Amino acid sequence: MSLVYFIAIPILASFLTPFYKNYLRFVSVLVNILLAGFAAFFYSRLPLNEFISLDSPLSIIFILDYVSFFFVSLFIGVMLFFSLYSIKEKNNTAVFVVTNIFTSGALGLILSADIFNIYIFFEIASISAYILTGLNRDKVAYSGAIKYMIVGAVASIFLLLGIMLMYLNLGYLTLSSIGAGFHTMDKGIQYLVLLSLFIGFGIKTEILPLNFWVADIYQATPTKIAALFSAVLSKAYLFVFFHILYTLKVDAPALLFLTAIGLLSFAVAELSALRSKDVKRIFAYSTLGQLGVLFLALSSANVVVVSGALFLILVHSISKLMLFFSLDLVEKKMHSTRVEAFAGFRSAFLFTIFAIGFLSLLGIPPFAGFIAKLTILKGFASMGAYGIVGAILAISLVEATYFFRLLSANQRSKKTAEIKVPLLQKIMLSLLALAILYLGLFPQGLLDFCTDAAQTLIQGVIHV
Amino acid sequence: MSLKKTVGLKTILTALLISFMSMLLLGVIMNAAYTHTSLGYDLLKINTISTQSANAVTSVVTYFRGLDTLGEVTILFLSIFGIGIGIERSDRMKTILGYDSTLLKIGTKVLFPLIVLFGLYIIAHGHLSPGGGFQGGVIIASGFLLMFLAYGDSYDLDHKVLSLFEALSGAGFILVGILAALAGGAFLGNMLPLGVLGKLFSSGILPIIYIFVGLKVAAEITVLVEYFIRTQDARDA
Amino acid sequence: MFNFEITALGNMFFGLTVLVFVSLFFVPNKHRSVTLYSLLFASLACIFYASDLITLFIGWEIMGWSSYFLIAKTADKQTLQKYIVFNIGGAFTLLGAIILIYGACGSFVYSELDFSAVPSGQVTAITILLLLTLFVKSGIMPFHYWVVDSYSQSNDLFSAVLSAIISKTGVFAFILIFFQIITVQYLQTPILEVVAWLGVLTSIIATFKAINEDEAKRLLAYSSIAQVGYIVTILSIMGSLSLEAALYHTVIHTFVKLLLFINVAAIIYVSKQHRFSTLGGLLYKYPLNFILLVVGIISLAGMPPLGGFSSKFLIYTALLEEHKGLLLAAVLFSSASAFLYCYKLVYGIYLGQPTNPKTEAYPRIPLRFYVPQILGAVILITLGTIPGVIVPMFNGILGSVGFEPVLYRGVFVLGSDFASFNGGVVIGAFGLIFVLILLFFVRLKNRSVKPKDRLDISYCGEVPRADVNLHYGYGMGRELSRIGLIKMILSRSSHALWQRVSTLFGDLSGITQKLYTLSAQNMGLVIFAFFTILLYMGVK
Amino acid sequence: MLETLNQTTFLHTVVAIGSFTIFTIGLVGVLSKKNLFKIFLSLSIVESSLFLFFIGSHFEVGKAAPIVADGIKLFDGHMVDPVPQAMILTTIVIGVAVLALSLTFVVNYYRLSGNIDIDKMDELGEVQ
Repeated sequence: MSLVYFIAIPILASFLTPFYKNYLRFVSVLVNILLAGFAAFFYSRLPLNEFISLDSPLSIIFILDYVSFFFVSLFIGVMLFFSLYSIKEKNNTAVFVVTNIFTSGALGLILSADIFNIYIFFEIASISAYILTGLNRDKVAYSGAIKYMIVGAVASIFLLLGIMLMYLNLGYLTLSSIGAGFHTMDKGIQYLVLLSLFIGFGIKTEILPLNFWVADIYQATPTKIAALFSAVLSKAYLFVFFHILYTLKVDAPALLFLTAIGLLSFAVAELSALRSKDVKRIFAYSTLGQLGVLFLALSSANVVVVSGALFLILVHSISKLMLFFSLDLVEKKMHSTRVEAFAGFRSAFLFTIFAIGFLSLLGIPPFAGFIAKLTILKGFASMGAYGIVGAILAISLVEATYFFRLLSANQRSKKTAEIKVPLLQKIMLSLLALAILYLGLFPQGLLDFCTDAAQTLIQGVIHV
Repeated sequence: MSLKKTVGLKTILTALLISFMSMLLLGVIMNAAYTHTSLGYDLLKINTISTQSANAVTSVVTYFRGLDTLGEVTILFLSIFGIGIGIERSDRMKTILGYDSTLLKIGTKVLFPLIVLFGLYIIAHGHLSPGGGFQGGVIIASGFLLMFLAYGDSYDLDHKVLSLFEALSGAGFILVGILAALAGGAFLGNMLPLGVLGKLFSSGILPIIYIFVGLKVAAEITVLVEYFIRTQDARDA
Repeated sequence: MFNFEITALGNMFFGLTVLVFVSLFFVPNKHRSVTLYSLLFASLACIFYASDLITLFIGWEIMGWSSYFLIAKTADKQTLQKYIVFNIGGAFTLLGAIILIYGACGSFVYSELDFSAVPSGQVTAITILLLLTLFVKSGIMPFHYWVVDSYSQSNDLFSAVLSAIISKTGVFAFILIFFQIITVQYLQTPILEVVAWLGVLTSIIATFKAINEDEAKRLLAYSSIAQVGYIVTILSIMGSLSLEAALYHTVIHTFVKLLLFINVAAIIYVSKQHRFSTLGGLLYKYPLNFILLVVGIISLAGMPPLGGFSSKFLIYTALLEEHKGLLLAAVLFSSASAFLYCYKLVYGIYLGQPTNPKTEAYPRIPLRFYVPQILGAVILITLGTIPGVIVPMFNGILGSVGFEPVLYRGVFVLGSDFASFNGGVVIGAFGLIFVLILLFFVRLKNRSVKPKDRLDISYCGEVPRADVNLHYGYGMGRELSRIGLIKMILSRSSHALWQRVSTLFGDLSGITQKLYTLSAQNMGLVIFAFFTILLYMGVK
Repeated sequence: MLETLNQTTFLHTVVAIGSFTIFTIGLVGVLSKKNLFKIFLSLSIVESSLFLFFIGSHFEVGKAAPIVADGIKLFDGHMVDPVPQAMILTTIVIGVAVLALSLTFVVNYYRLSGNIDIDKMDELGEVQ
């Protein structure tokens, strides 16, 4: 068994599209099931690494340790869910061609421990995202895609600059050798490399001064695809960034800077959502806010906080899938994602799903978001960082304001349309809601795994 | 016209900012000490033993860092696919660049097979001399470009064949990699005899991969050329 | 997570919850939602029987959002927004306090928390955060902004739950955390003084607001705020007698509010009228309801001989014993003023003449409305007669939180060494006087003249015009605002403050939103400028 | 004089200054041109400048291309590092792909909206 199958098989499925043009959706489901099987196969063999093509550390290295396994299984789960959820959409071959490659791009980002290889997967994931943004083929979509491409190109320029500088000064590309040699470099170069990586990945992980494009992109993207951006894409970049950061063993002031940026990002994003009148943009802002929390939690270098952040990543992905997919159903019926449209639908099922999603994102028990938030706060308390605890709670209150405004808008407005949710969608969405409830009530198993994963992440890349 | 009107204050400020940034960047970069031990030199040392390829760049591209190349081929495929989604095929499609010249038509008829042959040569000798899959692929595509330019709308590509080429060459790359993994080695590892340095049939898996890459690139770039040269004229819309 | 423990304190509060829920189960309810009510019930059990702070918090939050969805069935958007923002905010301060406690003591379990090594600054922070939570839940000013609207706009039956039980969770948490977990010795006295005064001020202000109120349920809501204000004041004395007084008042207030809210709910159910100005003259139509209301308001005003007196007596005694003369005066003032709004309830609904011409057509009150009312009345009368009967239970609670038990001298006697009274004697004396007065009136009845129509009030020396609505209760309390101090109290409102906060955040949001609509090119400029600044700072 | 010109460090300096000049020119184009085509072409220029810098920085005086031919029989330290060349080869193809895709988007956008000015793209934003 090879780790490359995680990447090669979805790409293969997309390459061979002409042979099963109209059945690609089934193939995608099969591919994702196959990948889930691989993940299950590797679970008992953790942690492991694999040299690609040349059996020596000089070649590209893939690493599957606890933390990358966490992300790999999360992404496969999300993509499997996505492909099952849209299995009835017959005329959507294009989406599946791109999402398959998108999957392999995201998985490659997680698995690869070679900085240039990471750049390649970074590009694969980004380009699939550009295409997915332009998928609606109207003015709005192309406008979004163009904006995305300009900003994305800037990000890849910075990443490329960082990689080039590292290769120029160190001569190696694997994360572990870069980590070993990083502190032997000239101080200025060290700083420049870190800065380029921060800007390159910061744009993609949607961190404060670099995230002003995000809401527009989410608005332009088809709603279901926006769920993938929120649940998979930004998480993949986030992981890679911190994987590299912890491998490079950056010093405390740099981490503190990231913490501050994360907190600021959280605050500004949640504040912006307060007066927004478009539900899709509100969800985008909420994603930005949660990414801010993740950023500040992941940069703490504390096992408890990081494990909470990993838990939050899972919960946030599930919640955002739920919310965006439900919003998609609303959008199909009401032909708009504005708050007025959101207020006008009648469906007890969808309302429940929205309520559970919101409560979970807010970190309100008994839903899983609470466990994540509690773990993060507990960790900060044990570090003595009470200011951060207070700030997170205060900003969460702002978040609560707009989420409950949406709920009460729907409850107390005149209903103009009744939404009948198809059975398949109903089952799939209920599954997500149950998962959130289950994780909220019985989090221990996952928390233990997250703790292992957090330890691996903070340690940085070490070859097995 | 005053300078302010032609250039604008914002542009000047932007230029100042960027120049300042470049200056800072240069200042930092000039300080750096370039390394003399690197991955590349290590790979050079083992190149003969592990690939028997005369062109070290080819070894790196197709073998040592074959996965990067797979990713790159994927990106190429993805972009062309994305372009294909965006461009609607309709009857109003026409070649927007075309020269109606008999001389060109006849010359092209003679040149086209030669160009394709040359492209194939470049691809096949990627492991022996400068060149390889990308270069050869683009040369082949340039042959098709010539055909489009010469024959205009009367030249028709068989899209079925083209997409089959696209699919099979890409899939072939991955399947070779998987076969290598199944044969017991690493993904994209060498499973064939290496042969003797300098011979056409040498270097094991390398030429095979480069052939797939070359065909893939040729097919993709041809499609790209067709998309761009034969679109609904933007001015019509 | 989810560790439970049966405690005397929990038993008491949970017992009250069970009684209220069971009795309310009989009342007809248009918006009955079994899921949400059972969720609420479970969350209350979770709060009262928790043995670690996280379980408490989980119960607290579930209580918050399940009651949100219950209120959402009837309330308008703004009320809902107020309710949820304040309650979630309160819950988050609770979470903040819990996290602080965890940071200081390293555990969530009650029995493992030890504050001996915690720096006093941290204890102060914890105390303030917790107090914020309790203030929000119990509606202490200025955090009462959400209370009145939510009480008045929620479903009639759920208002009773809100007032009788949910406002008490704040009291419960106060006792649990300050008395049992942190314990008196580590608390800061100045903070408690402030709390005591906040409580009593709240009760005074709320009392006057209630007097000025025209809507029955809003009046009861203000009254609820005022009563919980007393409880908070007396709790902040932190003595064993004061704890007993607080517990006693909690029990009394629970049943008083259960009785009164359902009483008013019954009237609203039959008449569809919420305002005193459209009610009146219902005495002969609903005499039983009237009698139950009288039982309720006598207790609410804290007059002898019913249960309300017993608890007020204990409150006064506790204040006196601790030599809190000023506080006592304030409590007495507020308590005496409370009589005015109690009177309004009687007059506005039952006395005077019906202002609504359809009064005759009102249907009978369904018998099921009487179940909780009679339960409340029976308990109030019992506690008036044998006030000492629950003292042993309170002593159990006092013992469990580490306090000296108070003196117990049989079921009839309540009080301390300092002062005590015999419930049997009091009720006997009042009963005797009541019977005498009743007899007097029965004798007088034959000699009284029945008015012929609503304009026939010639005894007043003034004949109103036909278009004047004659209603004694209408506009009552307006004249109060001529008094300088009271006018000031009434004209001030925290509305403006919270409105300003909300506008401020709205404006900030508008500003930050502008950032998120930058064009790609300006976005690029931002990125490069940011990079340049960081680079410059780093290189320099 | 010619000796100085033929030194590796000098060449590296020239490459660095030259490529960062192109870098600046490209970036100014990206940030101040209004035409979407010009913006994407400028981005392409910026990328090219980085390629130039990277490849140029790995050239050392006296070293040959990493190919065995014409008298060079062995792979050893007398050849330049092949990895940057392979990396740039890969990156160039990526750049081409991205450029093609972005230009297609621009063409499509122009076809639908008749607008090619970046300042007039107002399809997205907060609804009022």
